[in-house]
Amino acid sequence: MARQSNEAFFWVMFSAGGVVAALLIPVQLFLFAIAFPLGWLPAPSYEHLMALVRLPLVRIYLFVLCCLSLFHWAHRFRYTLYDGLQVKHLNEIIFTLCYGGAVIGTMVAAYLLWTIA
Amino acid sequence: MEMAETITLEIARYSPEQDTAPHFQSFEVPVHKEWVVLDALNHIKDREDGTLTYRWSCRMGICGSCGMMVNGEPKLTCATFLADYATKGSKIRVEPLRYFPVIRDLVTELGDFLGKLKKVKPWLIHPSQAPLSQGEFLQTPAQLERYKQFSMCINCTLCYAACPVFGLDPIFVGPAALALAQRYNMDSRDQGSGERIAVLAHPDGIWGCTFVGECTRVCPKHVDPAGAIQQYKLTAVFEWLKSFITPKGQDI
Amino acid sequence: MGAVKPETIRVEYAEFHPRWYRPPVSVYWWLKQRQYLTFILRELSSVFVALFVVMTLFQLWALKKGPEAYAQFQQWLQSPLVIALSIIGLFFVVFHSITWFNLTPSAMPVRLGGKRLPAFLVAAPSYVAWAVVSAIVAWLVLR
Amino acid sequence: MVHLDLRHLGEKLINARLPFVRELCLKYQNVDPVKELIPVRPVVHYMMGGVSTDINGATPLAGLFAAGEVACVSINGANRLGSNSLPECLVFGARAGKAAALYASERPAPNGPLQALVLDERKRLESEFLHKSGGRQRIATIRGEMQATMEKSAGIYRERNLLEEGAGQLRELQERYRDIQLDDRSRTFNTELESALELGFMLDVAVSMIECALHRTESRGAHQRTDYPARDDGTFLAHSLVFRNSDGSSRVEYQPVTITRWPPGERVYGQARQEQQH
Repeated sequence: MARQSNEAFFWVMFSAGGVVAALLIPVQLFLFAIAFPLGWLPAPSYEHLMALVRLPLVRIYLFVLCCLSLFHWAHRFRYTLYDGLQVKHLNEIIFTLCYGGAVIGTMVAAYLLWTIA
Repeated sequence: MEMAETITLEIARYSPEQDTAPHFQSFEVPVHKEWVVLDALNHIKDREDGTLTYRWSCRMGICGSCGMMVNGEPKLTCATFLADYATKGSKIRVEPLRYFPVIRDLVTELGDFLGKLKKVKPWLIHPSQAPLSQGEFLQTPAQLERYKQFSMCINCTLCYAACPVFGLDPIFVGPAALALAQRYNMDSRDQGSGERIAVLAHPDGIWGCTFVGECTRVCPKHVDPAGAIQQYKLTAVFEWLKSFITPKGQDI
Repeated sequence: MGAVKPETIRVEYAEFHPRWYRPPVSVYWWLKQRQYLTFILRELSSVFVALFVVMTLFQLWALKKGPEAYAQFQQWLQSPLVIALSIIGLFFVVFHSITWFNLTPSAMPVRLGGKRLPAFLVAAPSYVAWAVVSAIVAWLVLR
Repeated sequence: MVHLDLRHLGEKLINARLPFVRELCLKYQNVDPVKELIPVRPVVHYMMGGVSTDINGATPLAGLFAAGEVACVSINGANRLGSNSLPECLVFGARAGKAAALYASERPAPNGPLQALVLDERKRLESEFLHKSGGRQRIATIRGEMQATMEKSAGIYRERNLLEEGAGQLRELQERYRDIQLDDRSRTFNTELESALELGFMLDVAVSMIECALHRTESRGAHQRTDYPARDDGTFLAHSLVFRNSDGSSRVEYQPVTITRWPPGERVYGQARQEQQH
């Protein structure tokens, strides 16, 4: 049942990431990558953002968002590669690259959020 | 739009004794308001070409044998009217259901599918046989409602012809078989979910499904196999979590 | 437990059972049908989800380095190429949200009194939550 | 053509009370009962009667077992009550399968002479069907005429003249059947060959039905002789068994019905039914 357990775990991470990404990413992407750079809305100051990031709750929030979203990507992208490019025979490499990428990204997020304040 | 009096059917022909690949043959058939694609095929077989080969039986959406690709879409040909395609100059392309090996003309090989059906144990599993005197296993309307939708499947395999996951790797257990397993898992009279989980919660079972959703869209009986599979994924996760708190040896 | 072996692999050729034709599946199968293309685009939205995380990580890194680094980061975000990518990204992540919320009722049916709730009633709370959460995030950032 | 008119009920009532009738009409016949007439006609729903078997599916011919719609175990007299096909399949299918397996396991494998017989039959089928050329009669034409004949002569209401006329037409169709045209020479999924063999059998069954109906000078269940409207339990409380004589002709014999719990009664409706129940 080892493989079943893996799949169940990855699917839970994928689903949780799907929910988090669906609820949170559009607004953040819109604000930080479109509205502020284009001057549609006044961009928050460096100090304001630092004050926010110093709050432990905000740091936990950002960590969860990054981690789950990355696992969401890893799972979906893995299957898209299988199906879209018909490369299921490269299973092991794809598996390692996708989930490995998610793990590394999560570690980077943890490091940055731990050391930022 | 004006309905044409006749329409051209382009039918995929494959004779395993002579051909290495299918080719198309055109037939002109009359269009009547009540004629379905299957009527046109029967018209051709009866009057023009007795070698045209296809499966059919009940002619009313119950037997599930007349599924074919009609203009690239998996359809029950007994419920697909010529008139819906019959504008002037239009053609209807009839092919065997996609992703299956073809035995001849429009006939697909079903051995693999039937094997998968059997694998998910689609019958009521009850540990003890109750004596006849105890009467029937009763069920409330609410209990029936939980699985009724999944029980409407007629095994027409349209959902497999719609499923790219199955098309890319036929090892995938596939929509109808997984939905049928869920039909029994959700039945209050069944206690066999523990016996099915090994086949279902497997990389070639539910975890292979990427929720394309095409199976549900093409299902002529509104079974919603895609929904059944996602619902089972949640169940499988709970079973997986439960395996941490149940003592070892009681593997699910 | 062994894998489910497709029966089609073990073919016995016999007098009454000659060659089966196995139609090949094109590498471009996802271009052959509108619904397939929509599916692949939905799955590819995850790439933009990941790119967003990468952007956020850069943002945190810049914040950590100090005001100058953050100003540089902001400037980078203003370059036309990044703006274009952001707009495409926004399209994809919104597409992800909508498809995700719309598929929820099918994956998690809600039953009340022995009857399944209609799909839109199950999906509606997701959209409400989306709006509320977005408003809170915007308020926190813009305050 | 007879039509059923539901239009006076209106869309609302049809949707509320007859949703499946409307769906059936729309989905398979392209007819909307809200706006159009529904064509109706009697059809054969189930084959009443069949190969006579015992409760293990064994036929009088040793080694031949039958189950399902082809068989007649006679669990309910003339064999048609609602959902009889279900026990037919679930109960007698299983019993026949087990009995056939047991029969085969207890006997030696087919010997030389038997295999030679099988080979002869195969050769006959090949020469008469698979390699047949020059036929002029299409399967569908003969089948269609047979259906029309049976509809007219052996439908719900029957009488001597029509039955005899039908018997004559069937003899003619059997003659024409020898001249059928076959296009398909393939050994793979040959549905034309199947239809041809099936048609021959159907003609045999049709002849048997007419034969029995002619002999049964009474009315009972689905067999209504307008020239003999009364039921005659004295003579005909029995199954008709048709046998083929060595010269190809058929003869009808009778097998008495075993009555267990429910003796046959008269089926009446309305006021008469209420009176019968009291």
